[in-house]
Amino acid sequence: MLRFIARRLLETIPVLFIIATVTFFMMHGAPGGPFDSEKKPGPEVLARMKAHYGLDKPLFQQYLLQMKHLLQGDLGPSFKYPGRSVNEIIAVSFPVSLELGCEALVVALVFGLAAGMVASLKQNSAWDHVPMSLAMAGLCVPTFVMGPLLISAFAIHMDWFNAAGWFFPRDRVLPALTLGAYYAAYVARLTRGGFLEILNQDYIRTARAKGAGGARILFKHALRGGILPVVSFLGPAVAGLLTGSFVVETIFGIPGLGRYFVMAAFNRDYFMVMGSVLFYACFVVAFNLATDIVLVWLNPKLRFEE
Amino acid sequence: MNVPRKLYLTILCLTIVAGCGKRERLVDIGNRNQELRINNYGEPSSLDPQIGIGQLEHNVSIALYEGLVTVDTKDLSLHPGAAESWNISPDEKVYTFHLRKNGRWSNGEPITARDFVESYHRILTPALAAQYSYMLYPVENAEAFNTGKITNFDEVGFKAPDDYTLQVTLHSPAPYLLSMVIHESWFPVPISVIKKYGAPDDRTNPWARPGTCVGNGPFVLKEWTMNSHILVEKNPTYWDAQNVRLNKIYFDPTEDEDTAERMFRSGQLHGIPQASPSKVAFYRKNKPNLIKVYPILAIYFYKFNVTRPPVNDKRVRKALTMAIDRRAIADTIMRAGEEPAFFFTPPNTGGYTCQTKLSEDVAEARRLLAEAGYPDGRNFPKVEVLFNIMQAHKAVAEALQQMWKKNLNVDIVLHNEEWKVYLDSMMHTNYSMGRAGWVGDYVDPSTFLDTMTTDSGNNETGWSNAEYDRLIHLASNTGDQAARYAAYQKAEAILLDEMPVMPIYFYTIPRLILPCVRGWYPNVLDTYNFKTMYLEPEEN
Amino acid sequence: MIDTATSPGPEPVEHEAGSSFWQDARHRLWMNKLAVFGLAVVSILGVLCFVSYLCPHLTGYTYEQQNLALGPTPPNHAHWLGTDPLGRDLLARLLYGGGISLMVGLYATGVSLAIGVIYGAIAGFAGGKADMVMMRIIDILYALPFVIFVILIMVFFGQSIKLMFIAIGAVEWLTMARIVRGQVMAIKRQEFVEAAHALGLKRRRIIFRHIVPNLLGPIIVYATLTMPEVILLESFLSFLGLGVQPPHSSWGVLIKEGAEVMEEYPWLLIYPGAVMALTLFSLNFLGDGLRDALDVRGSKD
Amino acid sequence: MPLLIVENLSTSFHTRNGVVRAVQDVSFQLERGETLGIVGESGSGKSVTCYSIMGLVPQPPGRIEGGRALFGDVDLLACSHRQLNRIRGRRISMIFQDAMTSLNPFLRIGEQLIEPLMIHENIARAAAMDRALAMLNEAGIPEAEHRLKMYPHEFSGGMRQRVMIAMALITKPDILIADEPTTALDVTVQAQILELIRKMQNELGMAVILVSHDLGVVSGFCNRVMVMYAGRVMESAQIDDLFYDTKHPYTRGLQKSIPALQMKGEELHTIPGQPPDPHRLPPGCPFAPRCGHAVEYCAKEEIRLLEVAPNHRTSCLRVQKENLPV
Repeated sequence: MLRFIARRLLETIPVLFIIATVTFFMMHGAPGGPFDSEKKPGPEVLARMKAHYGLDKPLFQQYLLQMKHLLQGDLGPSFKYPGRSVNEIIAVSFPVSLELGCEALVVALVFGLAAGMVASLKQNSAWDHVPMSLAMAGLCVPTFVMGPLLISAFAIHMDWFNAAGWFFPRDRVLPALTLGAYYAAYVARLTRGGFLEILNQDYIRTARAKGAGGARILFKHALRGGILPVVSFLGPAVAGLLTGSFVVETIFGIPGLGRYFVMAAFNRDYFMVMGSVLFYACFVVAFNLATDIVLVWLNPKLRFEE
Repeated sequence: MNVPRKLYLTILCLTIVAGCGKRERLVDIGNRNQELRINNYGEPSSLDPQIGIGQLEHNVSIALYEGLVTVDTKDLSLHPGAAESWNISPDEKVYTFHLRKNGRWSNGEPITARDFVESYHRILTPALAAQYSYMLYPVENAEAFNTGKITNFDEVGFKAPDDYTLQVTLHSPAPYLLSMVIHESWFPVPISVIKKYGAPDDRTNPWARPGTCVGNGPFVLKEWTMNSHILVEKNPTYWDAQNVRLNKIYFDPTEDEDTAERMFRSGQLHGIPQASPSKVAFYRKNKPNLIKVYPILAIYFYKFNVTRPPVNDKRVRKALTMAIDRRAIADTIMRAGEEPAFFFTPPNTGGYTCQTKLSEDVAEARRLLAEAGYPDGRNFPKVEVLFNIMQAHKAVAEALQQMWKKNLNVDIVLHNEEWKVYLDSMMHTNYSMGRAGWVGDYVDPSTFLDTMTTDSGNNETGWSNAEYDRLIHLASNTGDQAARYAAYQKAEAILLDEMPVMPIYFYTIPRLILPCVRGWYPNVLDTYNFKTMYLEPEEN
Repeated sequence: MIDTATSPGPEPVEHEAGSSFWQDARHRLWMNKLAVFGLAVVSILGVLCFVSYLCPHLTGYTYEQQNLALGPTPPNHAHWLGTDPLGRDLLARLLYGGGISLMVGLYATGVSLAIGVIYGAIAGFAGGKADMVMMRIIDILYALPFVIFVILIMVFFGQSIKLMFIAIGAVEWLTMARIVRGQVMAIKRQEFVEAAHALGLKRRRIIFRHIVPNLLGPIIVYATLTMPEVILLESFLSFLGLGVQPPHSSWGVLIKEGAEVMEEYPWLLIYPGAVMALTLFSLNFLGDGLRDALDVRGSKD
Repeated sequence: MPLLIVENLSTSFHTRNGVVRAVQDVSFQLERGETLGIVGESGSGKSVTCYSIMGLVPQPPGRIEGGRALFGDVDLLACSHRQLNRIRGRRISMIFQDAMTSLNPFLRIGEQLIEPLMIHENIARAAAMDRALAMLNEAGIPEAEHRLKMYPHEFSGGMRQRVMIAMALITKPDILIADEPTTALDVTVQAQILELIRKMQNELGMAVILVSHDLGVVSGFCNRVMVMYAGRVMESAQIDDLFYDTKHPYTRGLQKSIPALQMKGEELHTIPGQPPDPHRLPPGCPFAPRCGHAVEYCAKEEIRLLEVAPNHRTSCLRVQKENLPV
């Protein structure tokens, strides 16, 4: 197992290297530069700004330089926010996205697993159709519609929450619901499918024959196998959840990392783009690895094969 | 697996239950404690007034720093700021500012004329690459120093004969100098503090952060969480602290105007600087006491690439310009009381209003188009309108496209581009028609008309007119206000005849603001005077 | 749970004959009311949108025809679904936008299918080192934040519909490739393929004659389920403003614009939102139905 | 009083393609310590009969249409889930054909073994594990202690079935229902497993219902046999009576197709034709279309299981009416 993890981690290095390279050249290839603005700075000013960040050097030299800095763990300065480093921005904004992501994940798992399990147990009844229709709705309504709708209903008409912001515990509720809804819907569908398959297995019949009750069958016998598809889905999904959502963070005014992903690209904040892409990639790699480990842990057959 | 889930569930439930209780609106708390909460468009890039440029940085800077001269937002009259008084030499080339003896930095140090000179030294240092250094260019040798032509700052026209006297020498008279001095590029910065955190000419010097930021304004920086809030608190060392009534100001960086409007509605903000057109229409109709619409020094216009056919033909440009209905765009699309623009400089800019006026005349437009070789729009080549991604730009472009189609029978193609791509295309005049906007930096026609000179980086149209350049140069080197404005009139007439630009409307600010915010006045610079502002809810 | 010994249904017999497998699948699909409903909705909408895309005057208004004086009006006799702030007929824009959205969905799915199937089939069939390298590449692409990826593509090459579906397709093919590879690996080991090998058939022939037909089930199902995702992605791009060029409309553009004015002019959100949701619902139902009918397991990876 | 009395059990499945009457009007009794064999081809309803008694028929699509299954004074077909769960796995246990899929691949063997104890008895985990260990030893599994920590896929087929038996018997039930326990196993292993069941039966004194399609297996093992066809009981008798005084043509057919009972060189006997489509059972005797003795009324009259000799029942109309020798 340890060797497996070590090997996967080693494989990560070239993956990250390639991602960094692709990002670098794509970013520099895009039209427009970080210091373009509607009010043109004078040519001397522009030249000096570029020189300050080393953007006057030949592209390949810039690439080598940035790679060197990346190896040292230095993601570089932000162009958009002079005086702040990319490391600092990520350090400040990531915890916010992480918290929101965790809460959304809880929403997704609680609602998704519950709905999916109930639906699979009561297949083809109202208990199946109603939650699954809701889940489908969750998949079909874009987040940027869901968010404003929830705000309108619960923050403005009911006046239970603030319309946006990230200051008080209750500010978490609406964003977590908005962000979690899509994942809850997905989890619900996968859970239902997974459990339906498992509940048809012979060993569930064995468990029944042993006199096991509904809860015992569900949690002891069906859960492990039933959530396998959910786990496979959640691996990459969690990476996306925890690193923030542009739409939700924009609509709810949340100071998270998700906005920087998109805004950095729009601002041509080269180092910020590189930093956030690599950060995200690390997350994806880590969660894919974690998923594989969890899958092996859940499924002893895989363990045997390793 | 089960335990944390239960825990979270409990927390979630508790939060929801807590959420259902009666919520005290943040603005009510603010009203009680004199804490102002305002939306500020977006996240400031830097609170170093020499680095952070733009309206939203300005709004925070004016709370933290005070220039030599301040402006009364009620009538834009000039008042003493860090300088108690000033006098101007008869040839209008030497300005002498007398600083307050009781002026203090927020760390308690006295403010001296030396501080100002060092500040100006810093902003003009080439390595700092300060974008607004040109605001100091009327000063003798400032431009030369900034562009590296001279390296000795003693040659620049800033002198401090003693601790409380600042002498500014100009290369030629500039009657509008004081309106530039109120700009934040003229604010003093605490060089001794800046040096503690790095080189003063390093633009990434992180001194302007909570705990280390030192200013001379009515407020001091307390908290700054990116994309969350900036909190400034009353500065006890400020010379006029007893007249400052607000205790705290929260600047909310929400960029999305719909989100900001919802925050305003749910009582989280006292005011937001703008709302979407449909919201503006709603407020103007249903809640007129919450919305203030007022013009600012800004124009919305289209640029023509005069090097690219068919808009290289003046007649085509004129035809396109004449065939649109500006009133309809202002009233049905923008809907915030925008004034249709029939000339380039906003009316009454420092007393200047252009005498020449564009006309809208579809028949004449058709005639011109036919004359240019496209009778009834026949053979008119494919022309693109370039604009950056934004709902309002899109709506305007779509409306114009239909007007041109209807009135001239020409097919214009719309092309929107992401902001930086758009800027890049504009900069390289890689467009036929392009959306543009310009916000004046100070109250003088020069801030608009200077942009269209041949060597202005903001021209971008490929248009060049020697007479125009001559008139602008003439105007900026004469101290005689009447002669200057006469030159500007002539220049603008040329501009409107040659038509490298197509004015559409003059911007307004549709600001949503609660009536409990007192001492706030709308003005064309859209600037605040936090000193005079306070909160007083109506009794009911 | 009826063990097979006790319920000798007709299925096992029919499985043996290839053509009746499809007949049987069609029968099962036909019995699934939701899937039939989905198919019906998608077909009707598709035809409507397509027709109005071809002849824009169908509703009496074109998608771009404005009436500034009219402005936004709620649904009424002249404009069945109301008008937008520029006085354009929402129904016309909705149908035209539907044409574009569905087209983006179809083409992008097509692109993702083309890349995914070929890539996955080659990887699965080649096996060994080549397979490992190819799957590694997919892992790398998975780790790229695709939002930035799509934004960069749209920014880099300018915004056009063609580009949009290529960009989206280029992002969506990864999962398809994985599924196809898995299927190929599984099928490859089955006897009929080994028999073909033994008969000395050429590789390419084996791939296209024997493996590809057996892949059709999962591919059809996954394609049906990819389309709604693509349409949703298009709406996200529209949210960022990277959608189709104005004055064209798409469902994403309409919903984005509608969401901004949902309190003042709710019909501008309700109708496009409802139609898009209905379409996505239908496609999902259809996909689920196809999955059951074609008995495809784990097609969601 | 019999341990289990099943009366007129009818179970059907309501599918999209129509109603399948899987079990119709099945009655039998099981005495304490007795071994009952249920024999029939695939689809004859023998397994569904057992599932119905155990409450394992999935509902829907399955439905118990009628009848009673009295275990003591509890009707297993009508009692609450709670009541049923107190009986299943404690008083009545069941083992299945495919031990591979019937064991939970995600749980350790030990965990699964002790489950009946954990459910039905107030017992500490450690004590339950000790019992499980003892049970595995009884079931002839070597290195039992080590095996407790292993997963099902690490066992061979025969070993798995031994585990199943140990698991079923760990609560010392009154009845063990064995649903084709040896079908999936090698012949040598088959015998071992049957031997194990017999051994355990002797030790615990329980009754066994052995379901099999193989009359040969049943004949060597059971006291009494019930032959089923198309959901109905064809004949039910003591094992000797069934062989030497056969009262149903179908039973005769089955006997002839036991390879071991045939002469060398003789062609292997098969019953001509196919079992009827369960959706469209023919009227009258379901076996009539394949029966060499069928006459006109066989295909018309409703069949009933009647006692034609002491403890010997048949549903063959001709035997009932004409005492036809088969």
